[in-house]
Amino acid sequence: MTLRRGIFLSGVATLCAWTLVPIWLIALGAVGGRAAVDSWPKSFWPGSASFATLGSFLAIDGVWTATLTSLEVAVLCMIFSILLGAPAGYALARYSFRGATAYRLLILLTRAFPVGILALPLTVSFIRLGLYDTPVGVALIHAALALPFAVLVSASLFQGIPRELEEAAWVFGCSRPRAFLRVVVPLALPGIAATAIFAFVISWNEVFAASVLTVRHRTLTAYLLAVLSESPLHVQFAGGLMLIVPSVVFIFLVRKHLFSMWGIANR
Amino acid sequence: MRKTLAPYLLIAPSLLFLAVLFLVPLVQTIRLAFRAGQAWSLGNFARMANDLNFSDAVLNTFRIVLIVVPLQLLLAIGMSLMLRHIRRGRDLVLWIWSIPLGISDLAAGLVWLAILNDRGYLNSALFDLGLISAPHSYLTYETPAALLGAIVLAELWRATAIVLVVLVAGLQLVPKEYAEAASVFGASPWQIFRRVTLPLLRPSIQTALILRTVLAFEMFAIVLALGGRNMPVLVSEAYNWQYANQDYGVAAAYAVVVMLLSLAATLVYLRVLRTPPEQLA
Amino acid sequence: MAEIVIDGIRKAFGAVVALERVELRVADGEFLALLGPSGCGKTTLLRVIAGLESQSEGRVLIGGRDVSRLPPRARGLAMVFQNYAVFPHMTVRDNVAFGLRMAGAEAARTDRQVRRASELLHIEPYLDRYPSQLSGGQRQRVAVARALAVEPSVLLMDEPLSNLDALLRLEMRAELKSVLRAAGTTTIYVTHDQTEAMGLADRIAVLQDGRIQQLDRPATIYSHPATRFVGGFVGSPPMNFLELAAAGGAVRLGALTFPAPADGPIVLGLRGEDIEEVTAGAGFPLAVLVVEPMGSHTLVTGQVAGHRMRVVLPSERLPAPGEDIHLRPLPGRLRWMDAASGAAINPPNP
Amino acid sequence: MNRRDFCIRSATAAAGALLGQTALSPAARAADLVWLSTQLRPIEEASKVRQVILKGAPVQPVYVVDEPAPFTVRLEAELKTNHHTTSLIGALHGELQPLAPIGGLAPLDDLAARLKDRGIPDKLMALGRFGTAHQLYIPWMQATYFMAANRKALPYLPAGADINALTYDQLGHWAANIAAKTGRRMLGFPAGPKGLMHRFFEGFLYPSYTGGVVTPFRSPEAAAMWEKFAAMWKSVNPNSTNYNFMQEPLLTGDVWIGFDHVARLLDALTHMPDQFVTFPAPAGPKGRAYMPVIAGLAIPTGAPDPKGAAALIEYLTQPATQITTAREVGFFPVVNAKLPADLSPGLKLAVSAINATQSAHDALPSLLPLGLGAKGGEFDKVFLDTFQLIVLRGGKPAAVLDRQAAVLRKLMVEAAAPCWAPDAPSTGACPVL
Repeated sequence: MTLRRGIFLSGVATLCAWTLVPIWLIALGAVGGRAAVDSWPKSFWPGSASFATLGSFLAIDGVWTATLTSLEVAVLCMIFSILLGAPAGYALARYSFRGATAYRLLILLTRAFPVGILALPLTVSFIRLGLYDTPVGVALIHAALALPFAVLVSASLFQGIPRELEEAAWVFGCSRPRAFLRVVVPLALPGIAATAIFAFVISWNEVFAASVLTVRHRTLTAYLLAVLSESPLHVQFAGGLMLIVPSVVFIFLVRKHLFSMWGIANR
Repeated sequence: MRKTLAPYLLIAPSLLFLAVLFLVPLVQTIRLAFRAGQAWSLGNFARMANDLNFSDAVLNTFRIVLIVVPLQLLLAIGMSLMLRHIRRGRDLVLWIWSIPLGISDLAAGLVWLAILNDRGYLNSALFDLGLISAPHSYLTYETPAALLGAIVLAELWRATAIVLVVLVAGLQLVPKEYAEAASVFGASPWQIFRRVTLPLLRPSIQTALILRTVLAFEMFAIVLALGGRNMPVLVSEAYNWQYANQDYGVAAAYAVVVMLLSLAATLVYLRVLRTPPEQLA
Repeated sequence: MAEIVIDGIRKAFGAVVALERVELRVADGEFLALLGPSGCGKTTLLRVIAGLESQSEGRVLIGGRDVSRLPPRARGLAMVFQNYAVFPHMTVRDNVAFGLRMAGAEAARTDRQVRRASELLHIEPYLDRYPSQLSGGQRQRVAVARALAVEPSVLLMDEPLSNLDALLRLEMRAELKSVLRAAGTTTIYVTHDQTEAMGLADRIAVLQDGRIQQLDRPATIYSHPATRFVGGFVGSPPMNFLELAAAGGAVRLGALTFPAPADGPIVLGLRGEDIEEVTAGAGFPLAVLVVEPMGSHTLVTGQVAGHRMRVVLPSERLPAPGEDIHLRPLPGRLRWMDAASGAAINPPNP
Repeated sequence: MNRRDFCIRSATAAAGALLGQTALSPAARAADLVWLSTQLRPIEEASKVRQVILKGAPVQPVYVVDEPAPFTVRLEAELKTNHHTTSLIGALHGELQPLAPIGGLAPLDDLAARLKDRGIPDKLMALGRFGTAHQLYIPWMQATYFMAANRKALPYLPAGADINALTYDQLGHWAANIAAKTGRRMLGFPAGPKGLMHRFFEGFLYPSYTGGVVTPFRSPEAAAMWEKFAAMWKSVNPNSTNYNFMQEPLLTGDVWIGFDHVARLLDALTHMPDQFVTFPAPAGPKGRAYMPVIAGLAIPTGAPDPKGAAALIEYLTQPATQITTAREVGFFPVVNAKLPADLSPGLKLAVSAINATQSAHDALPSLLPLGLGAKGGEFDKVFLDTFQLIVLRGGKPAAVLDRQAAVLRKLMVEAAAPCWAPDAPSTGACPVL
């Protein structure tokens, strides 16, 4: 029994290491600078740990701008997908209406397509509309990626809030919008926030559409793909670490909601 | 009257949005793929199919999807079952295991490049252990199997988390009583898993597989980071045609192929893994 | 003050008709129970009155005012929900004060009425807690207090006790009755539990398939069910029904002959306690199948003339299964029903 | 920051972006002079432009880089939509050329007159007129490709080989020698996704063996050349298809002999000047082909700030700026500017290789592809695909060349690009024989 427990626990530990060690290693590559990247064999501990590489990476022209663009795009994507998705989720959760099934199907259909690729033809119309190479343009296509998710998750969130709570508010003197604001919003807020952060992560990581739809106002991911591939390895590793750190933080922020979100988004 | 209109008003913005940013580009992609100049034509597809990388890209894409997706499913099922038995620190383990969820495929590619390049950490570890005397190459055109293995590793590392999260969420919806009932009636742990847990988890597995397969068809930054041009896949070719060759028609043809494959995979999963309505809890 | 008139309310969900032209008048200060099995339309009727559901036809009048087209907030009523619907993100105090605040009541009045309602329901110690820190019974009290705090002229209650365990339910029932009597609020109370309806209500409306089958005082509903359905739904054990054939104005059962109101097939309704045991040959025989000693009485299930029948005997009487016992109905307790329609034939005695 | 503030800010950001400006990213405020360049693109070079070369410029432009294909598309789009954001462009001769016939380049005759004293050779200035009466670009800087070798490789040089007059056969023997003696393949090419391998084929290998690029694409000489190159590839480090810049593997010692653009070798040379020797690319039967790289500065028609752009061109062609450019990024002056004697040893290595290349007795200049415009990417792809099919996948050269020739022919017709040197001049699209 204790042997089995030991095997079990070492399995868990191995899987944790499997996740964490690669991150540790790229962090080593990122802070070690050119000397560490060129060295052989490599040390698994930061010998001359300096954040100079990371610092000089941030000092490189364009990186900071791209980071800001990424933030801007991700925040816009977050806003678009929640503003558009939450009402639709509410409709799915609270009303039974003709076309609800068709709508759900459309939402599911978008999941079956690699939406990023749809950015290809958008280049032309975006140039015409003046959206090409703007953060809004990229945020729009990212919102299209995040929207189905936002709709389904918010629908399940609203479903999880008993209809009776809203009805009680109506009975006790609230109009529909007021009941929504006083009762539904406060209860759904943590989940909606988690959904928003997830939309943020989707946008932060998306590279294909962002690369295709921008030239100068690259998001960090697209910038790294296009420009850093012409750079030495240690700079690339610094870029990789830069991409990973926010993800780790975001997942930490939404960890409580991750599972309830996906749990119901299943159906 | 107002009451019946309300839901439509609520879904209208998202519907409009999806129409403009999903349906229109979808139609445009298909149109772009089938046009040459002003006429309808299969020229782009002929060009795509005649390209030297096309068959490789198709094969590589399928190889990656067919290896990665089942492995991920197995790994994620194993991890989600392990989670059930962790007594202390379950939340911490869960968080660690779901970190890759937020990591982009480009970043994952760079992570594994740091490990697998000639002077990388894998070779260093092997050297420290005395297993090799000089760096070994894994990512060259001469070592396609190792390169494929590297991509599979990186994908396993990055994208198993999403399967895990979907499955764990699904497991939470399966009441423990079912498994308890099965064990009372004498089922072994394996039998419980095989006969009770797995069937009840079917909707979650379906979701996870659809999600993962579609995303696996879409993957390209990881391949680009690790293999450069050594291992073309469908989307990296679409990217090349769009970006380096500036031929939107051929890029669109690739996009159509990827979409058809994704759609086909989704339909297969929906059909094969459907839960008969009479079995719904 | 607030009489409620339900005037020809009809409600259909697509092709499914939930309420079939219901007519109902609830007097000011009256406590009316809507009783029926699940799916009979009682909750739908309550929700139509509250304005949470729109009627397909008909009108709802409260205090002489037609509220049919008004949203719930404008109808001047309060409601207790089945799952209480106590807002989880507000303290008990905020919950109880919710209606008053929505109505824009001044602070002093809000305080006063919140205090009164919480005293009435003994929840003052919990006023600053959140609902998740309360037990089911306490939450239920909060829900009632929230409804009473607005001092409504009309109170609607939707199975408010169904989520409580048996003991708590009994306790809350008595408390509700005294609180509501004191408040003098016109109350409509939806329940599927006939003992709750019997114990609480001034009058009971029994619903089946979207129609009111009988509307009367509890005792009358019990003793003179208007239909075979009402007899079978109200009372524990339910009324026994024997399908018999009448000829020449009489029906024979064992050694007994009863005068029948009509000839041909007819249903005899008989409550299990409206019976006395007699010697063999003086009544009809009941072949005992199951004996359940209940403490206060003994419940005997047996077979008579091909029909299952449940009777109540004194607690010291414990017949053995397989034994025949002999029974005779108490005088004046026979109820006759039409075999085809199930409607009572002899008009109830006033 | 409270929520309302945040909402207002995001809304402003959205509105600003909708108007075609970016609220948060300072890269393209309307008032700024945008300088779009296809050269000095890698992140470190671009930083040097911004931080060193432009220090002391009369106008501080926004320096933006773009790859050649999107660069062309972008400028054509700006011209078509008459919505101009770019005031100054810096690109290779071949990348500027497609813009000339469509009126995309503003005449710079006055400016050219003002710059007379810079001493830009007439031959170079003439290139900037594209055969018209007007000066359409001002030469900016020049460069080429050459080879660098680690001194450790020198002992393995085949007997009788002069490193400054190497032939491809000798290079092959050299690499094979090293492979045989050390067991490691130490010759390297920049054949990675961002490498400039296609320039090796277009400007070095093909003309050296066939005397042309397009016309003799599928000639027997070409087939023989590929056969030899495939044989040589057996001694090439297999990581070559991942190398984008040869300075990296040269520095780490993964590769001893490498070919690349001067700007992509310079890092290795300046870091370890004592470790490396530099020499011209090898010669083939038709001569020692090399690709001179001329980059020019031009002002697009309708530029928002032509005055500022002209001032910048004047600044960038000053001898001092040209020397700084050479020091920092390894592109050499087009003006009469004596490189100072205190040049760093690394730069000296580069200069000597370039001089040796240009002054070789068998030198055969081979221009960058001309007149392909947006098809430039596909032109490069023809050569890379051919390389992949024959060298990496072992295809029969004759068959592969037949197939690829068809692709190339179609492309040349579509682009209607006439031949460029060393191919014989053509009327109409350059033929593939």
